[in-house]
Amino acid sequence: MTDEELSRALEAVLLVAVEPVPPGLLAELLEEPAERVDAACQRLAEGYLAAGRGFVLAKVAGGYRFQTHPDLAPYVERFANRDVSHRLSTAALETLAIVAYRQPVSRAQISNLRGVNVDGVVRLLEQRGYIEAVGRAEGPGQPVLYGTTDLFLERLGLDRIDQLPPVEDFLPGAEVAAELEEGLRPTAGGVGDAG
Amino acid sequence: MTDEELSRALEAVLLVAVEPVPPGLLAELLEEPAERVDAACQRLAEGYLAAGRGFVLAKVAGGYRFQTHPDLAPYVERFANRDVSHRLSTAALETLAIVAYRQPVSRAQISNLRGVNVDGVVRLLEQRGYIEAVGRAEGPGQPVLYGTTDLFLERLGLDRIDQLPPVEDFLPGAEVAAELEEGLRPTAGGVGDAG
Amino acid sequence: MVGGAARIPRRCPGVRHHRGRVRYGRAVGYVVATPVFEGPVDLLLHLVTSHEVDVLDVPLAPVVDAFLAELAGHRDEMALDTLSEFLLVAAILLELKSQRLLPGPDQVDDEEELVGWEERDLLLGRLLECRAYAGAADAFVVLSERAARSVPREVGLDDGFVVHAPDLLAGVGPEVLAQAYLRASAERPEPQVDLAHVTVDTVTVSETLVELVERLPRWGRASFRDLTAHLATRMEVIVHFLALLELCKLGKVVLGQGETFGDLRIEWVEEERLLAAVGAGGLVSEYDG
Repeated sequence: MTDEELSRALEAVLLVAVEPVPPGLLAELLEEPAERVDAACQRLAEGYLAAGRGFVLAKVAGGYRFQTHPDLAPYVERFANRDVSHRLSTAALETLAIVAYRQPVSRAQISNLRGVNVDGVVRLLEQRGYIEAVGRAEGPGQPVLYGTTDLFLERLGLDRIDQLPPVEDFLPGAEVAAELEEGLRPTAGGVGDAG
Repeated sequence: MTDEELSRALEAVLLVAVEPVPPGLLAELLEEPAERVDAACQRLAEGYLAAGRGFVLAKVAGGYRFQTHPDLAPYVERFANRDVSHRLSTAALETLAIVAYRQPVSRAQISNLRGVNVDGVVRLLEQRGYIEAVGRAEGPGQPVLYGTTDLFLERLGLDRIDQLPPVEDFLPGAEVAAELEEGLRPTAGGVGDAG
Repeated sequence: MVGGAARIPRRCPGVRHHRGRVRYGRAVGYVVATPVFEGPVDLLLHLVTSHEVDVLDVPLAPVVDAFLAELAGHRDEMALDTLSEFLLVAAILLELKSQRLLPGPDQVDDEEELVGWEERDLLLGRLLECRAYAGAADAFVVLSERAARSVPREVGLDDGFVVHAPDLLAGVGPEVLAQAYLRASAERPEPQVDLAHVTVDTVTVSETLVELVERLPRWGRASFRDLTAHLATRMEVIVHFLALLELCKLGKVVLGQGETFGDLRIEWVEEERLLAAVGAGGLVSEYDG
């Protein structure tokens, strides 16, 4: 298959796909090495960008898909009348963050960390398809462990979970930690070198 | 709007359109004269053909839509039929069940019940001939209502839809529910922390 | 801004108020007059970091009053979550106050002191971790809003393609379908999970401290990210951070941070060099005083 044939076939297949198509599946379908297919997809994506197309070929959740260029969101929204009101509450988002960074994680572990019962929030996130049961912990009760889904990656526009910004980036700075530490000191006296 | 902006906006809108979009609607959306929009669509279509893209912009039923180039039908069919050996996914089966029991039912109603977007699944079920549009709801937007098909009845070995078993038959009895609940209750006595 | 103190001071009166955003009583349905907060963790953070208010000076009575007033107004729809959040807030406040009220040992050596801190370290670790996740949640919003600007094509096949209608319903009988409908439409029973089953991360600060004292002299200088790159869990990272703070207080390391949220730079110092470093104004901590 020439490069041009490969590109055309990819364009056709990706046009009818309803979810991101992994390069492996494309390779199987077109009987070409996955690396070659991947490279061809990247070339296509770059080509669309360079030509200033209204669509892009994005890699999300491990696969390629056509989507509209972000610039054109106003037109697309007006046309598709998309309901973007499904915003998650702060509590749900923070729980989602815990699942994303600590997966696999049990409800009880999340609950322990957040200091509140999280059953309702976890169920909501599961119903929305952002998290799913990925296994069970060992030990008594064998609680269900949760992880994030491909839909979560899609919604965040990520290809892989390790593209999330490192959680360390969100740790408060040293001065905040020191303050917290001070506030929590068990003894009132304070030993030594208070600044 | 420059010609380039117009082309980009058209590409974006047409990419996400499920049905062919009439130039009049595009013109209204982009606030441009219909003639100009029509001309721009034709230019786009010619451009794709000339560049040997894997997709074309076709004028069908009075509207424009992206579709695959006829040359590439073998790949597209192979892709569409890749899951010949597969069964319906749980999501698809549950959606089909909702249509079967609640027909006529709109996509939004199914979506509400399942808590996720079901457009792709509904389309799949429709393509496979298990469900079909049976009418339109009254009220704003007049959404399409879906029902099951004769093929569906045939596959399930039913003569008429009212031969589906009443779901009440499958609800667990009160004593079973109580037993279940008992089994889920945390065991008394210190379990301690599982290491 | 770049101060001259050698260590992260235990009390730093000049530090600017750091709470980036104050949210007004969203999760918890009631609002306490002075410290406005969201959820127990934020309240706790606010209380222990606010320099105007010592934990000892926060009276519990107004908190309880405000809550009871709210409860009276919404007796019917007060969520269990709200009640439990309140209990947690009250319990944490009580714990803090009692810790402050109880006299501590006059003079303890570092080791004993560290052991006594373990419980507090866990709480502190949890607070820091929650803070980090709250930050991550904000980042999720930004990411998803950006992603939402691109709409995927989910149109599927054009008409006219022959899909060799595989019988996707093979093996699916009416009963299976009925079960699927039940699954799809029924409110799923939510199993109650006993909190005693929780597996707790069990890295302690003192263990980490010992490990760092072995590792750091070999590294000399290190960045926090490099130092913690091998760690598997967030809790371990946080515990490392706490251990570093302890080492800093013990004068074993100098910590520096070029900018807020910048990577933490760590330098192991021998006693003599520490003095020299201080003398040379080589400290980079963002503190006044």
